[in-house]
Formats: sequence, structure tokens, C-alpha cells
Amino acid sequence: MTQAVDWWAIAAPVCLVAAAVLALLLDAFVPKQSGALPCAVTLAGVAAALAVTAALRDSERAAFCLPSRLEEPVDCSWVVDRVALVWWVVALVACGLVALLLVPAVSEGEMPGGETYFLLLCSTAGALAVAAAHDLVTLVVAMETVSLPSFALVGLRRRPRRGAEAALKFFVTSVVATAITLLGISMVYGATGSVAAGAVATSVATSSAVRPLIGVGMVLTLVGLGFKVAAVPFQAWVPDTYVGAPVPVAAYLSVVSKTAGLAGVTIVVVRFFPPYADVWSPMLGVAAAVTMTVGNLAALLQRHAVRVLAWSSVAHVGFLLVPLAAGGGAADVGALQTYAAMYALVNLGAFSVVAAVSARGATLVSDYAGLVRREPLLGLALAFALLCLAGLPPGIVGLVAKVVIFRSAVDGGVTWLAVVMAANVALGLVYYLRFVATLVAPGPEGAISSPGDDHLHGLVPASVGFVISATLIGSVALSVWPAPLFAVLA
Amino acid sequence: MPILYPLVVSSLLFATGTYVVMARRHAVLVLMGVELMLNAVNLNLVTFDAYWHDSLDSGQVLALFTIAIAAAEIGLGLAIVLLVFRSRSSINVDELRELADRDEAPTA
Amino acid sequence: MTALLVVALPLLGAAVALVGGHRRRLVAPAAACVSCGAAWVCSLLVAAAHLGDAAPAVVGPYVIGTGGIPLQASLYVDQLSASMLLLATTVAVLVQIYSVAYLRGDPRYPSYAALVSIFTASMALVVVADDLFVLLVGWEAMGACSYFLISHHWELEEARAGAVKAFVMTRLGDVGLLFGIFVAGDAAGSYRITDVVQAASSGGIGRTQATAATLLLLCGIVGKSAQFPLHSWLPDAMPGPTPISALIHAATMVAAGVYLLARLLPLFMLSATTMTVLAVIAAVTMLGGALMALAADDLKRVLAWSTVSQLAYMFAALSIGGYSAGVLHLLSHGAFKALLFLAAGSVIHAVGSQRLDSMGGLRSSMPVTFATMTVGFAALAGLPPFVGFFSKDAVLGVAGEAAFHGDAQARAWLVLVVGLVVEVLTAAYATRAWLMMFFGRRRSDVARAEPHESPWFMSGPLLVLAILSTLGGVAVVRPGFLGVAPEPFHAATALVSLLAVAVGVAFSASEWWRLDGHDPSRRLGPLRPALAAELGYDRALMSAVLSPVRVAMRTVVASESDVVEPYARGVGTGASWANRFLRWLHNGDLQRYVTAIVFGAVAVAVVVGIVQ
Amino acid sequence: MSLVATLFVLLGGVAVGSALLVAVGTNLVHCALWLVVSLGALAGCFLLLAAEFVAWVQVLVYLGAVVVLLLFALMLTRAPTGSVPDLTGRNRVTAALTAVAAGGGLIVCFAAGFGSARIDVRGSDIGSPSSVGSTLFGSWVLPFELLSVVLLAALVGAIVVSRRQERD
Amino acid sequence: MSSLVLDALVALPALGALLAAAVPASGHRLVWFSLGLSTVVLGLSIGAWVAVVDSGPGFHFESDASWIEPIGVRWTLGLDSLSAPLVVVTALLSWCCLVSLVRRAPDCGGSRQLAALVLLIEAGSIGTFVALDLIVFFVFFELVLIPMWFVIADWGDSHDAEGRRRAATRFLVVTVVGSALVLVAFLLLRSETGSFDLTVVADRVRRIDHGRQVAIAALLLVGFGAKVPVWPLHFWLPDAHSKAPTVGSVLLAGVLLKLGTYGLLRFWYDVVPAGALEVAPYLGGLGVVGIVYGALACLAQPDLKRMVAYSSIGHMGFVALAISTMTPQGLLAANFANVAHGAITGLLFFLVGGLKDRLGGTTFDTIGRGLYGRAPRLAALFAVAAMASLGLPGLAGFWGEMLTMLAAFSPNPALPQTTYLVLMALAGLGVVLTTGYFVVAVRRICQGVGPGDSLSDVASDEWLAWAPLVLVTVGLGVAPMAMLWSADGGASLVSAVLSR
Repeated sequence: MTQAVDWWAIAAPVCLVAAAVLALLLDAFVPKQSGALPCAVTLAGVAAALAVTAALRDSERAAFCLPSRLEEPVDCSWVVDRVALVWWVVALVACGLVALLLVPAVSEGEMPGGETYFLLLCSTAGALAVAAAHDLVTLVVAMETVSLPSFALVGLRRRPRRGAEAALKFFVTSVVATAITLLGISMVYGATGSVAAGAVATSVATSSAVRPLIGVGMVLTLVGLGFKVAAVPFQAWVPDTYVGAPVPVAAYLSVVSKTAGLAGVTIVVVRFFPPYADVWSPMLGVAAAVTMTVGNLAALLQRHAVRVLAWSSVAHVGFLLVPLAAGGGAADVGALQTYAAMYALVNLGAFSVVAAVSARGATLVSDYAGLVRREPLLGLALAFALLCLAGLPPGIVGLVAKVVIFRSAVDGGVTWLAVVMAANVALGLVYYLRFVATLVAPGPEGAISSPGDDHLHGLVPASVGFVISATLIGSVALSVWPAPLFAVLA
Repeated sequence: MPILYPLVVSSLLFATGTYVVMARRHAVLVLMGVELMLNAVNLNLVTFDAYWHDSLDSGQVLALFTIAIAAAEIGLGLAIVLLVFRSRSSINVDELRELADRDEAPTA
Repeated sequence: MTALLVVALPLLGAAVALVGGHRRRLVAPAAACVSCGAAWVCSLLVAAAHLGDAAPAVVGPYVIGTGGIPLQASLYVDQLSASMLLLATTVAVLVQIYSVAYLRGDPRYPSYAALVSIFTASMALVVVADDLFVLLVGWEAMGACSYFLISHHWELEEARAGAVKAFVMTRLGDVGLLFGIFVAGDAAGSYRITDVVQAASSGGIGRTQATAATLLLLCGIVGKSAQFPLHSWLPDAMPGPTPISALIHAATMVAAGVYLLARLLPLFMLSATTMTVLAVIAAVTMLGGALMALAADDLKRVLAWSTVSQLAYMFAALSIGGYSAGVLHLLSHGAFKALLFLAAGSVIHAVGSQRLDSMGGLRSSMPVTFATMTVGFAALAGLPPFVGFFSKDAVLGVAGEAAFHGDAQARAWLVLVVGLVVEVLTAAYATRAWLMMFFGRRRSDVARAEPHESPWFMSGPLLVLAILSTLGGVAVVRPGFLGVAPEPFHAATALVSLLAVAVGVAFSASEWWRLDGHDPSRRLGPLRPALAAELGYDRALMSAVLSPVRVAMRTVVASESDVVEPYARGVGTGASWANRFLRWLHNGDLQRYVTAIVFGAVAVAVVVGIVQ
Repeated sequence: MSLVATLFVLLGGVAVGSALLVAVGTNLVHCALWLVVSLGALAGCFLLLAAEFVAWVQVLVYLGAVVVLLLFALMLTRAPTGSVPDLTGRNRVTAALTAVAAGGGLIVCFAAGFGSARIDVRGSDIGSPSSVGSTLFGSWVLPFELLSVVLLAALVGAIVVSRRQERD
Repeated sequence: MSSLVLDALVALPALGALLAAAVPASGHRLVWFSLGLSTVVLGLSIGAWVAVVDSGPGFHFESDASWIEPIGVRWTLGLDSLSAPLVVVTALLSWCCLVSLVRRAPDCGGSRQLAALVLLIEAGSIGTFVALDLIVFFVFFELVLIPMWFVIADWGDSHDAEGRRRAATRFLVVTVVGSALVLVAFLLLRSETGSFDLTVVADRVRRIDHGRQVAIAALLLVGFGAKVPVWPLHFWLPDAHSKAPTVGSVLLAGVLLKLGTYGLLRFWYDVVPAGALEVAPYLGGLGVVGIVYGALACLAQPDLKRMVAYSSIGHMGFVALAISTMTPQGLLAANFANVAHGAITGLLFFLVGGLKDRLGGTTFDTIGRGLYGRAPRLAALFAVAAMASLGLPGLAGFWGEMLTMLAAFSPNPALPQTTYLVLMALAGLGVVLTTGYFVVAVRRICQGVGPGDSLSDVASDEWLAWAPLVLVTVGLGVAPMAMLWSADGGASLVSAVLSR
């Protein structure tokens, strides 16, 4: 018996993969091109996928259904529901923006055009698959689809010394985490005899004899996903990898890859193990508290700009896990997605400016001194993004997103977590504001990209400039009128 | 056959694999450790498949997928190892410290 | 409405003096004298309308909500307030005139004149206020003016210290006053004095409440009127300009306590406890004050202690219910003590020193001053026919009456006996000061050349006050203007007190003779240094109050720098240590990272496995 | 103990033993060869568990491809063929303890979960290539297709990573 | 009534700040522009206040629009007699600050950025006072933080870059932790009542079980207490003040601290009175400790600016005590003391700033003695401000303190009466200590023999900037009914709430 293929349901990742192959082929057959062409292909693929996503808006589709044993509800490997669609939109938009950020590197020959975009698109397709996967086999394969191309992306540079180290660290840690996840899946399978969401959930609810086994299996399954989102103690690779990777790739890892991980965690806890909420909810609560604290503390005195953002992304994972710790109900998932969307937008904004400035050789925060005065667009965009990340007005979108997370915690009865969050919001402010103050401060004479230095000044590539402007406009607009962002919650 | 036999074997293999990954310095050996871990998982999967007489063969199918993934990983991993080797003529993983967070913190 | 003008006009004058005083030399004196003069005229009008058996007049009330019992800003003028008003404005206008000459050439004159004007307005406000809070406003505004005026010579250490002491001590009392107002208002259901008095007279206030309220009010009164134990600020306030001492620290402000007590007497009468406390305070204070005055070397301190002592006389009278006696002595004391201070100022102006032993033989060179001051001393000592004789007689008469016929005989006996002893002492120190100033040899160590009589701007007011002190007795004997029944003359007590005065005068005069023109107080022997040092009271009080404050202060400083700050800083330090630790953990070792992952997974799994 | 069980214990022992030799050996090439032995023994285990198809894939992919790749890699990185004393890092004690904890924890967990349950593989054809093939393409089309993307991406990634020439 | 008034009060300064920061014109002209804008805001706010006084209790000028509909947040603003005076004080102090910037550029330049930040702080503070939606309130509450951080960190004490940064950060961190706790309280309210709207929440609050109400009140206490600051949470304040520039100190003391007390008033009285009654004695106790502690710390201060900062702790202690009585009197007293403290301490900080401009420092040693002789008008103003601050009747400070003690004399019947009598007595002790340190300070700097240099006396622009505060101080002291009347409406609202 062969499964019917619902092409419409898988159209979005298919678009991406098709675009990926096209980009690769174009690279092979059209010689001497700049980054523009594969980027255009990528954007086309992303646009097509977005169009499909939009078309799927009101329908919930399930495809690749398994033959059911007995009279149980049908288990499907691929479910495209509202939650998945939101993840898709976030991942796709972020992918498009990252594609634009990659253009300068490709144009300068720093990274190979076709392959770079191919890997990017494959990875993003994997992210979409994670969000729609409803059995553990598909989930783990989709996770690998996200991971493997990104290992390569991290190592893709003409001067690969640091990139190679970053890639190797990323690779080994990731593979170990995957192995642990597979072990966990095997335990779940062993305890329940199934890998599909519905069957596992049913079986988990009825069998009490093997609770420890299921519990341990669930925890181990979450390890790989925890690695993807970089929750403590699986965060160690993050700073080294982000610093060693090309900045746009770091942006990709911190947004798309993390989105995939969050989608995966959500699916696992909400779809597979609802009866184990008493296990995973406090566990995720502790993980959230520890993660946000560790991330913020580690970022506190950082001087390296990318490392600051790396640790800040770790800290934000803590916040992102809170709604799941609060119970993972529909409203909580909405809160999670809202925050993730906000985070994706402003974090990409921050990374895009850092990408533009790093291209000139700036690495330390102090190299950014006076950016607001010299190049207001860059400086203000970065400052605004950082304030949004900090969650303080004028970055109202960040503030309101934090409100939603707090609400989730309060409604979920984990007020203690809300208090930890309160301390962490303050802790985070310290380094975000230090960064912002550096941006605003008068810069040292002869600093990187001083106005007189025409070689460096104003050299923001159009594509990067577009990303910067787009994220800035987006976050400012959402700060003034945040309602659209929260439509997810309604 | 008691199901514990294969499970114990797989546990020991997995533990050995983790030890190899954690302790061995040579990057290729580390990759071997990863293989051991994945194979331990495969043994688990196959065992459970037999245990449940799974009509969907989920365990075996996943084991097959794991083998494929392991192969893909090893291919890409070796490419990265070679990249590391070429860029610095050493593939002892504990010598890869260039990206460590070493810059002195400003005095607060 | 005229009463309101008495308050408003000096304020206007103050504003003019402040704004224009530094531009034109004549603006400030003119503004000050004219505004106070106008206020005096107004208060004459008020007095004319309200003395005698005229009905009291009420302005207002103007209700201000507080969420609870409302404030009712209103003015109330009856015989008592009219006469007080008259006293205050009279002394004020005389002092303003006097000061024009006394402070000639002083660059700080404009602010001085303005402050005196503000003070006059505040005093007027206290006198005419019908709401306790409005009264409090004037009460404390007077205190502030007093503070600023004491420190007029702010380059002098003792002026600065005296000002601080005066202000802080009176404010300490004022806190009690404030709480007393709360209790009284709460008990009476209104903060209006008339309502409170009404409630007290009609039995609307319980004994306990009355005791609590009056004891608290007494704190403020004691503070303001420099009674034991809050008396020591008044002698220390003497570094202020002498006209200020005359106005504020003799005639008016310090008497405000007496006024308030008289005003609320029905309330106080409800509490025997308070009245006993008051009598004891008054007895202690009048005795102590007189003794200090006998030993003091500084002319102004003599007068200050004398003021303390005489104020206690008034309280003594009130403590046995002698309303009219107390008020009469207040009025008469206002006149003769102002006279004494102004005359003393004239002397100091001429001699350039305040020390009694640097004066002497001034009789011939300053005839007007000598004559007027003699009147003043006579009134103080209680010699007939001067006003002091009559008012003291009224006090002692009431005391005698109460001692023999009243129902609070212990209190009355205390007042009577101590009062007579103080009569002796008063006569003694008055005579001593008079002799030391105007008789005997001129001291050779006086820096100035030949002292000469003061200008008319100064001696004019002296004459006016001397006349009042001389003829005022007439008014005292017929106190109908206060709306009370005429006092019969107390022949018995008058005789005894005349005897007492004679003893006092004789003591000083004989010692003066015996010591050949030297200080008669040497006769006191070993007691004298102790009294001159004011029995160490002040030092003891200061150390008793200040050392706990210092200890508390040090504790607070220590807690800020050793507890709060380290903890606050410790959070930062802890965070930066945590930061270093975390960064040390992430040392770039791949296998450490892997170990963390595996270990983390195992740990969580073990926890979950065990929990399940 | 049945024959199957006996065989399984033997093969499992070989697999674990040679894995331990991989973990402690001082000669890189020997380690790789011990890995071959371990994985081969494991393939035998698969056979005993009626996973015929998986066993052959194991032999083909691992023994045929992966280990060869590893050997190539050793060669390309000019790994010494002799004994290398410092193949194990300083992390060994922590690593060993963690590994023992992991293994012990797993065994305890399995023992608690399954106790004395037994596998009965007689009379089933679950592991035959035809059966696996039909479920693979009947029920697992989606992950299979996704896997093709993974493999393609890994291929391209491996190529592109190793193609970059420039050194710094 | 037009409902755009409040929107304009918030939007004008905010837009002005944007313009002042963004428009490429000369800095000086933009400061003038900001000043003009602020004048408009001031006028508007006074008009609104008068209108509110006329219209009695309840919210006026209500503005209601959709904002973040999906989470139930609406843009609702309203002004009542509790918030109206604070809005005016905010507008007034901002105006004064801008006047002081017109002629005196900061040492490190950037007067137009500073003006923009002042406007932003004004917008945020006014917004906080008029917000009727919990989240809108929270957003505005947070809006002032970043500008204030920059004001302190970039324009602060020029001798101590590290210290001013640390002080600014400490201020920010403490406040943010506090405000996050406030947010938790808001969300608890929301989860219990299903609305973020202040009036709706207040209506439905009886549904909340008592323990939960107490928890909410306690969270609000800690959260707003950090901002006020209530005693043990005060540790950020002295540093923040002593490192801040004059403008920063004025706004910090005059406006920002009020956000905390206003928050407590608004939410304790209007929203969770029943819960607040349980925790109120703690607030009262801490407030009194703050009064005495602040006064003792002032006595020991060798630095005038720090002394004024510590005096703020004492004054805020009075406000805290007033709030804790949970009576209409308490509300009136707190509101009055808020306004009076804003004017008086604003004036004091301006004066200290003036001294700092002239002498380069604010320690007693730097200032030297004998200011009465060296700069008579400045010294006289200082003496007047000191008198006002120590609560001399006839000046504004008195009424706040008097009403506070009066409220403590008869607190809410549900509160322990004897405890409050003790608190009242201790507050009275604090009054004496306050008198002590202010007269000692006057003695130390105004009196005595100075070094003989002559300082420039109060300049005309300084007169312009300071005169309104002097006028308010004297005016409210002489005619307290101006405030008491307007707040009466609020008090009746509160008593309605309390009696429910």
C-alpha cells in the first residue's frame, strides 16, 4: 500500500528544494556570475513557498498518513496546521533576508554562489519539514536536513581557518546530540511500539508501567532539539560557532535553525507527550531559567560584538521556553510564536548591521563607537534592534512580546519563573545598553569607517542595506502598531 | 531471548562511543565514536522492532535511515576534518582553541 | 477685615523692602516703618472696636477639604486678640523705627527689615487665627523669621549656633504642638479654636483626650516660650541684633505660647494633670531663670534669663486659672521688657560690648537711656507705681486667693511661694544690672571713646515704652478691656511682695556697696560659677540629645557604606565573577562541550527517571 | 539459553570488546580495524534479531564504505601508522565517568522498563528485504524523500567544503 | 470634551523629541523649539487640570482607541484629579529644565540631544500618568528609563565617567526589576479579571480571592517601591542623583520618583484596596524608616547634592506613609506631597546645579562658606528652598507632611491604629531631624566667612527657570486649597472604592 502524496501540503518545501537545485545548476552552467542570480533564485523560491503558505492559510492539512492499527485516529507524518504555518512564515522570511545578507560574500567570492544558496535552501526546507513533522522518524530526518547543510555553511569561506574550527565544533557537538536524540527515540519506540504522534500520545497515556523509560526517552529526544535551540547545557557550541562562521550564517543559525528547534520542541512536548506535562513543564521551566541566566551572565562583559549577540540569542531561548514551561496550551504556543517572530525580526536586524560593519573588519563592540553619528542608518538600526531585544521602549515590540511571555508564565502558574525573568530582563539590559551607549557615544578619531575614509565609508551593499532598512522599518512599525504581530494569538 | 541482552550490548556500545567522542584527541577517532553511538541506537531500534513485531517496521526503517544519515554525516564530517587539517596541519580536537572566548573582560 | 490688613500690610512692606531695598537706600526703612505703622493703625482700629465688652468678630471660615475634618481658615478677633495685636504692632513699629538707626549702614538691612515685617505679620496671624492650622502657620513662620534674624550676624559663630539651636529646639516642640492639634481637633470635631473651646466648655471633650491634647500642645508652648526643659535656646539667641531680641525674644514671639495657652485655657482646665505639670514647669523655670539672671555676666543674657523667668510667671498664673493675671502680665512684660532690651541696645550701641563688667558709670553720658532703663528695671523688679508691680500683684494675688480658697491648693501654694522667692531674686538681679551699668567707675578696658547718647530714632521709642511702662498700671488695675471682671487689689500679697522686692534690692545694693562697685553676685560664692555656667544644663542636654543622634548617624553611614553599598556592588561583582566563570568554562575545548552535552543529558535523564 | 541467545551474547561480546579496543587503542589504523570488527559483529546481531535487510545494509554501508572512508581520511591527514601514546586527551577521567554513568543509567533504565521481557523472532518475516522495502515505500515515503535531500546536501556540502583551496 | 487633549499631551513632546533629535538644524534653535513645544504642553496641561477640577470626580478627556487588540490592550487615556496635578508638575519641570538648557549648554555639548531626551522623559511620564490601560501604563513607565539612563550616563558627572555609567545602570537595573514585578502583578490582575482596562479591573476586583489580592498588592509594593524608592530599595538613588546632571536630577526627583508613588496610589487605592490593606503597614513602616534614615544620612553627608538626594528618600518616606494609611486623607496627602516635593526638590537641585556651575563641585568644602555674602540671592533662594523642604508652614512642603501625619493619626479602620500612632510620632521625629540637617547645611554653606571670592549671582535665565518653582512652592504653601480641592474629587473616588 503506497501513501498518496498531497503535493499541495508539501509544496512549500518542494519549492525551496527546487529553487536549491536550480541555484546549483545555474552556478554550474552560468559562469562568472555575481551573487545576485542565485540570490534571486532563492528569493523566488522563498516567495513561491510563502505564496503557498499563504494559500494554505485557512486549511489544516494532513498528509502521508500511516495505516492505522485498530480503530485509532489516523496518524499522519505531515500535518500543516496553523502553528506550522506560522513557523513556516518566520523561517521563510528569515531565510529570504539571510539570502540577501549573503550576497556580498558571494559577490566577492568569499563564498561559492550556487552551493551556498543551495545549502541555505535545503536547510530551510528542513526547517519547514520539522515544523510539519508528526512522527519521530520524519522529525529526526528533518532535523538532519536542517543541520547537515548548516555544517557546511559554517565552513564555507575562502579562508577557512576559523570557519573550519567552527564547523568542526558545530558538527561534532551536533552529531552527538543527534545520536542522543536517536537513542531517546529508540527508547520511546521501545516503550510504546510506535513513532507516530497520535499513537505515542495514546500509548503514553495508557501505559503506566514504563513511565521511567518513556520519561527518559522523552528527555533524550529533547536533547537534540535542545541543542538546536541552544538551551543550557547544550549551548556551548554557540559562541564559538557564531564567531567562526560568516556573520550571515550566524544570523541564519540564530534565527532559522533556532526556529526549527523550537518548532520541534513544541511538537514533541505538545503532540507526543501531553500526559507527561508534569515532567517536561518543570524541566523546561528550569531549563528556561538557567538558560536565560547563563546567557545573560555570559554576555555581560563581552567585548566581541558577535559573541554578545550569540550569548544574547542563548538568553532569548530561555524566554522562548517559558510558554512551554507554562503548560504549552494553545495560547502559550501563540505566545512562543509571537516572541519567536519578534526575535527573528530584530535579531536579523542586529545581525545585518553587524554583518555590514564586520565586513570592514570591526569585531569588538568598541569598534562600533560612534556609529550612530557617522552612519545613522546603521547605528540607529542596530540600536533599535538591541533595544527591542532588551525589551525596553522605544523598542516597544520587544517589550510587548515580553509582556506576552510574562502573561503566559503568570497564567500558567509559574510565577517563580516570571520573577526569574524579571531579574534577567534587568541583567540583559546591562549589556544591551552598554552596546547602545557605545553606538551613540562619540567615536574615537580614526576609528573604522571614519567619514573621511572613502574606502570604508558608506560601503553598505545594497542587499544588506535593504535588509537593515526592512528590519528597522518592520520593527519600528510593529513598535507603533504591534497588533499584527499578535494576530497569531487571537 | 531476553530483550535485555541486546539492550545491554547497545548501552555498552553507546557508552563506549560517548567515551571515544569525549576522550580521544584525534578527530577521525572522534568520528568513529560517533559511529559507535549511532550503531548502538540501531541495535536498539532493531531490537524493539523485533520485540513489537511492528507491522510498519518503524524500527528497522529508522535504523536504515540512521545508517544513511550516519554515512552522510561521516562524509561531510571527514570533509570538515580535512578542511581543518589543511588549514592548520593538526587534527587533534583539543588543540582547536582559536575561537575560545579569550579576550580579557573589561574591568567592571 | 481690618485684622486681615494687619497681616497683609507688613507682608507688602516686606516685599517692597526685598525688591527695592538694595536699589535705593531709603526704600527699605520707609517700607518697613510705613507698613508696620499702617498695621499699627489698623490694629488700633481693631482694638478700638473690640476692646471692652464688644462681641468678638469672625472672618471666614474658608473651608479647605483634607479628606477628613476640614481646615476652616478663619480669623477671630476678641478682646484678647485685640490687645495682643496692639502690643505686637506697637512694639513692632517701635522696633522698626529704632532699627533704622541701630542698623544704619548695615548692608543686610533690607532683608532684616523685611524679615521683621514678615515676623510682624506672622505674629498678627497667630493672634487673629481661629483655625489651629492657620495659627500653626504663623507660629512656625515666626520661628523661621526668628531663626533668620538671630543669625543676622552670620559671620559670628555664636550667632550661627544660636540660630540653629533656637530653630531646632522650637521645632521639636512644634511637632508636639502639631500632634496636639490633631488630638484636639479629633476630639472636638473641628480645628477651629472657637469650636474647640466651645466643646471644652460644654463637656464635649473627654478628660483623657483633653489630657493628651493639652500635654502635646504644651510641648509646643514650652518650646516656643522657652520654658524648662526647652528653655536654653533663648539665652543663646542673644547674639541676634538687640531690637530683634526686644521684639521677638521678649515682647511677642515667646509670649505667643502664653497667648495660645490663654486662648485654649478652657481646654487646659479640663486636665488637672496638665495644669500640675504646667505649674511645676513654671515654678522650676521662674526660679532657675531668675538665678541665672543673677549670675549672668552678659547684659543681654541677664535680660534673656529674666524673660524666661517672667514668662514662667505668666504660666504660673495660668496654671491656677488666672486668665486675666497671666494676660496682664504678658502685656505689661511686653512693654517693659521691650523697653529694657531697646535700652540695652542703646547701651551696647554706645559701649560696643554686651558684658556688664565692661560698662559702668554711664549715667551721665546717656541720660535718656539711663532714665528710661531705670523705669524698665523698676517695672521688672515690681516697684510701684510701674506696671510690673500691678501685673505681678495680679499674679500673686490670684495665687494667694487660690492657695487659701481654691480647690487646687498644692499648685497654688507652689506658685505663691516660688513666686515670692523669685520676686526677691528679680529685684536683686535688676538692681545688680542697673548698678553695674550706670553707677560706679567707668571701666578702662572699654575700647570705645566716650559713650554718648543714642540718636532720637533710638531714644524716641525708648521714651514711648517708658511712658507705657509707667502708666500702664492704670490699665492693669482696670482690666475691663479684656472683657473680664475688674480685679480687686490684693493688699496682703502686695505688701508681702513689696517686702520681697525690698529684700532683693537691699541685697544687691548692700553688696555693691560692700564690694566697692563690684559685681554683687560674687556674694553667691561657689554657687556663682555654677550659675554662670547655667548649671551645665545645656551641655548635658546637648550631649544627651546629640550623642544618640551621632551614634544613629554613624550607624546609618556605616550601613550605607558597609552594608547597602557592598550588597549593591556585590550583585555587580557577583555577576562579573559569574561572567568570568562562564567564559572560562567555554574555553574552546570541543570535548568539554561534548562532555557537557552528554553529562547534561544523563543528569536530566537520571533526575526524570528517578522522579518517575 | 537458546542457541540464538548464545550466539547473540558471543557476537555482542565481540562488538563491545572491539569497541572498547577502539576506545583505548594506541594505533589509529588498528582502531579503525577494530571498528570494522565491532560493526561487523553488530551486523551479525542484526541478523539474529531477524533484521536481515538492515544487516546487509550495515555490512555494505559501514564495512564497505564508511570504514574505507575513515581509512582514507587517516591517510590523507598523514596519520602515523605506528603506536601513538597520546591519543587520549586529558579529559579521560571525566569522560570515562560520564560514559560509565551513561551506560549504567541506560542499563538500569532498560532493566526497569523491560525486566525479563523476551523477544520472540520465530515465524516472522519482518526483516526480509521485501517486507522492509514495502513498508519503506508504503509508509515512509516522506522521510525517505527528505533523506534524499539530506544526502544531496551532504554530498554537495562535502564537495564544496573540500574544494575550497585557499589557506591562510 | 475633546478627547485628543491627552493624546496631544503625550504626542507633542514625543514628536518634538524625534524632531529635535533628527532635524539637521543648529542645536540652539532646536532647544528653543523644544522649549516652545514644552510651553504649549505646559499650557495645555494647566488647562486640562483646571477643567478636571471643574468637572469633579472620575476620568475626563478620555481617549480610547484600538492598539494591540489581539491581547486586549487598548489605547485608553484619561485624566482625573489624582493625575492632573502630576501632569502639570511634569510639564512644568520639563519646561524649567528646557529653559535652563537654552543659555547653558552642557560641558560636553549635545544640548539638543539633551533637550530631546527631556522631551522624551516628559512624554513618557505624562503618558504614565494618563494611561488607563495597564499595558499602556507599563509601556510608558518603561519609556522614561532609557532616556534617563542616557541623561545620567552621558551628561553626568564629567569627572567620573565610570561612576556615572555605573550609577545610571544601577538605577536602570533596579527600576527594571521593579517594573517587571509590576508587570507580573498586572498580568495576575489580567488573568483574574480578564481585562487590562483599569476601570474594568477595578470593577471586577472583588472576584479575586483575597490571598491573590494580597500577593498582587505586595508585588506592586516591591515593584513601585523600587522606583519610589522605599527604604531598603533606595540604594540606587544617591548615586544616580549625585552623578546626574542638573536636568537629570531635577527630572529624576521631580518626576520619575512620582511615577512610583503614583503607581502605588493608583493601583492600591483604585484596584486592590483589600489586598493593599494587608501590606500597607509594611509600607508605612518602611516609609518611616526611610524618613529617619534619610534624615540621618543627610546629617552625615559631606556633599550637598547627595544630601538633597537623601532628603528625597525622606520625603518619599512621607509619601509612602501617606499612601499606607489607605484613607482619602492619605491619598490627598500623598498627592500633595508629591507635587510639593517635585517643586521643592526640583528647585533645590537647580540651585545645587547652579552652585556646581559656578564652583565646579558640590561638596561642602568645594562650595565653601558664606554664600550669603558671595551670592546673596542664590543663597537666599537656597535658604527658602531649604525652609520649604524642611516643612515650614506657609511653604508647600508643610502641607504634605502635615496631612501625612494627620492621615497616620487616623488611618483606615482596618489598619492597626497604635502602630500608626507610633509611625506618626517617628515621622515627627523625622521632621525635627530634617530641620536639623537643613539648618546645618545652611549654616555650613550660606553663613560663615567665605573665601572672599565673589560669585556671579542668579542670572536672568536662571530666574526664569527657577521662579516658577519658587512660585509654586510659596503659592501652594499659602494657598494649599489649590491642590486640596482638585484632589478632593480623587479622594471621593477613593473613598467610593474603599467602601465597596
